[in-house]
Amino acid sequence: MAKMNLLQAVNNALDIAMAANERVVCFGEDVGVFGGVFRATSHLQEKYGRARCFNTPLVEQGIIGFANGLASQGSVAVAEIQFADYIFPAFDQIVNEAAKFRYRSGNLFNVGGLTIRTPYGGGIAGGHYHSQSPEAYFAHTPGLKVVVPRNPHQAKGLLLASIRDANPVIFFEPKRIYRASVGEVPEEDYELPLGKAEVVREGSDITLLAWGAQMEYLELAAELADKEGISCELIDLRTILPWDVETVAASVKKTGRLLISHEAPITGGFAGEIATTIQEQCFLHLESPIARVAGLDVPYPLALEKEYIPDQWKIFEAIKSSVNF
Amino acid sequence: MAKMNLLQAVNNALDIAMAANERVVCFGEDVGVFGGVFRATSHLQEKYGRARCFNTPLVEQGIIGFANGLASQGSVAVAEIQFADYIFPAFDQIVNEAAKFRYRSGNLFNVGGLTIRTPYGGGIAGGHYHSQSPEAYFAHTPGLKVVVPRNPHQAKGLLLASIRDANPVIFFEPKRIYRASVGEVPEEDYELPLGKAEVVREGSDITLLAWGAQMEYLELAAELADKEGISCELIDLRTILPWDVETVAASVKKTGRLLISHEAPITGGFAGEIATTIQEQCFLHLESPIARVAGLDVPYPLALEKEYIPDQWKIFEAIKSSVNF
Amino acid sequence: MNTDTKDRTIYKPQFIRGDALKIPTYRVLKQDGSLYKNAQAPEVDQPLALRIYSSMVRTRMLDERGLASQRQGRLSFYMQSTGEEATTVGFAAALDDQDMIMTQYREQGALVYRGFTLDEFMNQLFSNALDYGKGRQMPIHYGSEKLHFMTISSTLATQLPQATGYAYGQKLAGEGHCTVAVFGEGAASEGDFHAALNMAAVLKVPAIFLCRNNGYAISTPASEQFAGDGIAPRGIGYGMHTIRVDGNDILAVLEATRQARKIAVEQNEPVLIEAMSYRLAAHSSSDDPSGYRSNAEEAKWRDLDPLLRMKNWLLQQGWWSEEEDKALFEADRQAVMAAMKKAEKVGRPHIDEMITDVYDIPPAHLQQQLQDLKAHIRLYPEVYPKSALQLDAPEGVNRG
Amino acid sequence: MNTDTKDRTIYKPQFIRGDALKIPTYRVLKQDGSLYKNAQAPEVDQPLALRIYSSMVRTRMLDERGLASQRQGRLSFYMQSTGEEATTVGFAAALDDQDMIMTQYREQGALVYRGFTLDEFMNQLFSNALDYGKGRQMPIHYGSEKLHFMTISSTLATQLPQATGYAYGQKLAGEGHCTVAVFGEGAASEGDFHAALNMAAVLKVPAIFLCRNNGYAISTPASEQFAGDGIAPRGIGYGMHTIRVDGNDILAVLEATRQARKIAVEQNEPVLIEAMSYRLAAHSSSDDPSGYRSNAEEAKWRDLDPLLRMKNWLLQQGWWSEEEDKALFEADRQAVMAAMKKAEKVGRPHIDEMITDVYDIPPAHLQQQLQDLKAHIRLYPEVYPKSALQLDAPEGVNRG
Ligand SMILES: Cc1ncc(C[n+]2csc(CCOP(=O)(O)OP(=O)(O)O)c2C)c(N)n1
Ligand SMILES: Cc1ncc(C[n+]2csc(CCOP(=O)(O)OP(=O)(O)O)c2C)c(N)n1
Ligand SMILES: [Mg+2]
Ligand SMILES: [Mg+2]
Repeated sequence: MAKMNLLQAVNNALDIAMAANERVVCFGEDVGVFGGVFRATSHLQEKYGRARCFNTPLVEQGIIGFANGLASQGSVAVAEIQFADYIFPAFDQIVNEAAKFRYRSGNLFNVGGLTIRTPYGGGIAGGHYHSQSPEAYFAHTPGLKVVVPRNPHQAKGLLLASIRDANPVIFFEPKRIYRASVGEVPEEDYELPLGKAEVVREGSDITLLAWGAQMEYLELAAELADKEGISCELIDLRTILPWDVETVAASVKKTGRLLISHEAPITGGFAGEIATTIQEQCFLHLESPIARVAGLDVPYPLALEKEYIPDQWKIFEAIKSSVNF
Repeated sequence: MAKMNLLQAVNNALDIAMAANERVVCFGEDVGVFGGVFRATSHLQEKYGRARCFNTPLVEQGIIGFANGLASQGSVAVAEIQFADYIFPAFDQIVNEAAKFRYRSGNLFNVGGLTIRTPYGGGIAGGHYHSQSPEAYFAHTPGLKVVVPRNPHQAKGLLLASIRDANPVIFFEPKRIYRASVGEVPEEDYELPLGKAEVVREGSDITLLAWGAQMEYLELAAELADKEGISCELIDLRTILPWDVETVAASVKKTGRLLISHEAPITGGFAGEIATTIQEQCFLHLESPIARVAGLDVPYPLALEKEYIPDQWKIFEAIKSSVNF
Repeated sequence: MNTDTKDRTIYKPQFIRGDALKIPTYRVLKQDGSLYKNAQAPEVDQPLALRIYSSMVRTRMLDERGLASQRQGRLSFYMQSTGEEATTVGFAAALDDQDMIMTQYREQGALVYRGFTLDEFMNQLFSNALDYGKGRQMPIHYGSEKLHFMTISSTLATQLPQATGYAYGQKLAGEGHCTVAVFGEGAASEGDFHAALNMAAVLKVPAIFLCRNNGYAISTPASEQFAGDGIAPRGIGYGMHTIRVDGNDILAVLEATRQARKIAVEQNEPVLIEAMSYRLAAHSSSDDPSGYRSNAEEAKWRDLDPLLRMKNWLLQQGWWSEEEDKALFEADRQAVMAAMKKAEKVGRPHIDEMITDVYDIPPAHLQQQLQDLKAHIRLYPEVYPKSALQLDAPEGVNRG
Repeated sequence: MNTDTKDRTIYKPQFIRGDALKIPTYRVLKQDGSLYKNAQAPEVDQPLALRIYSSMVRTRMLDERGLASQRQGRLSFYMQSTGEEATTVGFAAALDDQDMIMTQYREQGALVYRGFTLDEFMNQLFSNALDYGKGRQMPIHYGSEKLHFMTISSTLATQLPQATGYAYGQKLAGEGHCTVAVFGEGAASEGDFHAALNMAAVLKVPAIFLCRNNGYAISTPASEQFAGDGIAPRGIGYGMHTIRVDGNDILAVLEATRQARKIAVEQNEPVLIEAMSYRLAAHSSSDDPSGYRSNAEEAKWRDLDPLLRMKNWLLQQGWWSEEEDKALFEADRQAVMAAMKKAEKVGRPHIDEMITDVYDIPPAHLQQQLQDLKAHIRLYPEVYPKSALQLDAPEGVNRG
């Protein structure tokens, strides 16, 4: 075990993946010599050479188009999009191409070797274009997997699993806690399962569900609730698509209540999908409406960021409302 | 009043908009001399000249980028994307630019004059890339309005309102019923309100909600249900964003049941948003789980299209399940 | 900066005009089958010449019958490549059969040349259970793993950056293969075109970008698509080896592509080829060109028919006769019709194929959705008669 | 087809090499302030020269103080334009003040030239209630409707097709204005660049595309951004008037842009200008260039300082003295610091601005969300102290 922050865990996972399989190739804007603007790819070019870790020209649609082609050829393509806010020029290559590659060819060709890494989320004074959480856009797209880790240990295991998964994966990295989240991480090669949520804390009164950086607020809110005698069960969804209905439904059947929190604007966010599925599966168990604590329906603001964030206080209030319904 | 099909109604609305305001400009791939591949812009170049109705080069991101600039200059830009399946290369210009233009500039600049028209939906043997219903992707984007008409009368009134609305609007045209949907349409200039759903049929046992071409299946299903003595209230949402919570909630409070249908894949579709909001607002009124009848979570298939479609039989079965819950 | 401006300084503000760079067209073969005075025929022996020519003829017959059966309502959709066969067959003939081909949709000639059988064509066109694509895409979206022909996607130009990536993988693999990406002059307006060519030049990949400049993108003439001298000068802008060829001249296309391949594979440098031709047919079976272009214009190009040109050359070589020619056309026409009849009789893909290949393994929610769908079909067998019949049958034999 | 290939035929397959088209650089002014032998100074009188120079100096001082206060923790972020002032001020000086300017983010020089006040700069940088952008975007995302300067967006190259559209609107309006879009050589790799320039050429719009080729895109050197001779040859590919200028040469930039504007406005034809310069500072306050380039390289370019070059020219003209120069720098430094202090004291945008401007009128759901937020803030005033104070105050006075 070693103490690592989330960035180091990502870097370590990439290092291990590249060492274990020479077909793994990492690329993106400033990913080469510089090691990425967050330094997630530090030293990889030094270690594995320019052919396997390199800068691309500044063109996201090209990066993902290139990655699709490279993956279809049989290489393992790990593409970085510098900020999740800049993934949209590549939307067509992701949604129309990567997601449909295997299906449309009847499995003659596939881009299972593709992983897209990208830092997402706010709380870093990034304004509209360095703060977005676009996971829901991709979660409406059959053929993709969407993964978000909450801490260094999860990041390493989930990223290694994503790189090796036989399907295209978008791996969203919570940049607010890139350095702040520090923890023990096994030094060896390990994978955590995709498509499986994790119950990180058991409780009996209400189920709290989130992913990525938002898990921190959930935990703080659960502590606040604890003090009021409300017992919260905490679930980290980890994989947004395909998501683990079973684990969530089992928890809600037990607690009778569900609160989902994400940073993205509330309307059309992925909480809607979860809530709808759960109200269907757990209708007779629900003691109060499923609650959402999410971003407002506005572009991510700068000066009013603190007010925008679905923080522990908002979650705590929603917990109380749900329990007192 | 005149008998028109949906395409003619669209063409008529564009004609009226261009005649009434010389700053209205229509453009897109093949929209000039040819009048668009579906002929929605027929004769507009003849009538209003090449400067106001013209072909663009084949580049969707350019078409919408151009449209954003043109609208920010004060023109009224009506851009056509040939198929909604091809709107994704323009995703960044829509989601990062059009949607945030006013907010990010503190209202110094805006692209309120922008309307994007695009044919959407399946049922025409179009396979993956001539069948998609991508409305949910845009409905997760504050700053946009998203509108879908169900018939010629609605198409004309909603399109005129969209063109004149002071916000960027994506106007999805149900191409399956472009020619099949025929009805009386007032010849004069009129607008129908954005952001307002329409109760198209009153009923007491269950509320059925959809938009666009899917309304046809809803009506057929309601007739089937009628024969079994189930009284359905039918609502056409018309505007997906911002949507009319009030009308839907009022209906559900009356009927106690809600079924939502859309053609897009179920996971992450807009039904999830509606259901979640309604379970919150109508929790104590709901007599059964809110039901969704939607596309499967697969790319739109060709040979198995009939099986894929959320048709009246699937809706009818879901109605019965809901009523018998 | 790799722009060393030292010794190229001007002291007056001279703008370079857009038409400063005129790219000439490489031609070998005249329409009458003779060579241009200064031209030299590439090395082509009789078997290769006949393989090429018969592929062009078969492509023509495929297209003739394809459209006819669309008109008869047997096919839902078809796209002809008439007039462009010298380009689409010619480039394929210049390649190693292991080189990857990624096309737009009007390049059936290349597939014919590679040996895609009529049955394989027809299974795709009829979306039957034997279609490698499992009936999921519209007609003409062919693909063949064994022939190194990437399954076609309708979204224009997306294959171009993919070709750059594929070629990069080939370079890493070091087995001496290249990728050829083919696209229309309309598709060259897409952002993906720019991304692909620039990245290919910077990352030095063994890729050939072959633009079929056939004058139209559906109804949009090239004059409303770009203002410069076609697509070729853009290659120079990217710092890429570039050539323009007469796309109706089989020998020019063949030789240009051969040399392009040599550059790509030996130097790991991409090449841009612009093949000038004309889309003689409608854009697709859904299109009617009479609304946007004249018969006279079409007639002018019909006179430049690439099949005729090659036939004339073959005749002059003494490798071919009018009788053989007639017989070949007729035999191919019959063969195409026979294959059609056969494919029409094959059942359609199994309902289980609705959810396979979305992921490597169908996840739980998709299995549930399929199960629900099947339960529904059991309730309404008359609404979904074809799949109702399949419910209890084993999954179809449709893997290629 | 507008590619008439008739009289330009070749009979041997000659590939044109990527370096076939070398575009020279237009220069007027040497570093010592004298003109090149064959060069001619554009018409510039003393007042204009001093307006230009003082804008360059102010830009330099803004950048110096901007970075310093980021280092002090007063600003969250800053981007310097050091080394590129001749380009960013020079192009603005060549325009009509009504022409629209759409920039990337490193063009504060143009805004200074147009008369954006230090207070206006500071209000944006400090995201205070007087910021026209209502504190919604990161520092340096300026905009001014009255100065015809489009609010900056962080997403690279998106302003380019927008400039094409804006210019199209100007052409329709027929008032003789044009649009200038400025972007980096890195941004020129984006698909939007291709879309913008091709559409501009085809639709014949009065737009000037000005590329600041400063050698780097964050850490990525131009050599890993493109393989050709910079950005200029692409203009030729699009059939567009094109020129390359020494971006550190104020007179060359001024004259090239003046003539470009003439072409744009009089002929309704777009123009591409590539200005060769160097990003002397770090990419932004978050960047440290020592990881990817050498001090020696930086030093070489520091010797080509465009301010110094212009000052030398002014001195030679007898329009300026070292004393005046020192005084100007010092006065500007003081003025910037004073404006900063002032802006820091202005309160932040009102909480109500959270939901305005998403739409023209806040729809019901946004009003509800704001109401809920305010109710929450009332519960936890200590968590959101600044907005808690605003709850009962009237909305701020922050419209420009
Ligand atoms: C991204 C995208 N936009 C639009 C279309 C619709 N479309 C299909 S073919 C076509 C014209 C293509 O013209 P060109 O590239 O010149 O090829 P050609 O048909 O002439 O062979 C268009 C606009 C599409 N398939 N994909
Ligand atoms: C679409 C997009 N992708 C990536 C970024 C992140 N980014 C910001 S600036 C920059 C480099 C831009 O370089 P260049 O265009 O050369 O301008 P310069 O900084 O040299 O002035 C990058 C990659 C972005 N802002 N937008
Ligand atoms: Mg074409
Ligand atoms: Mg740069």
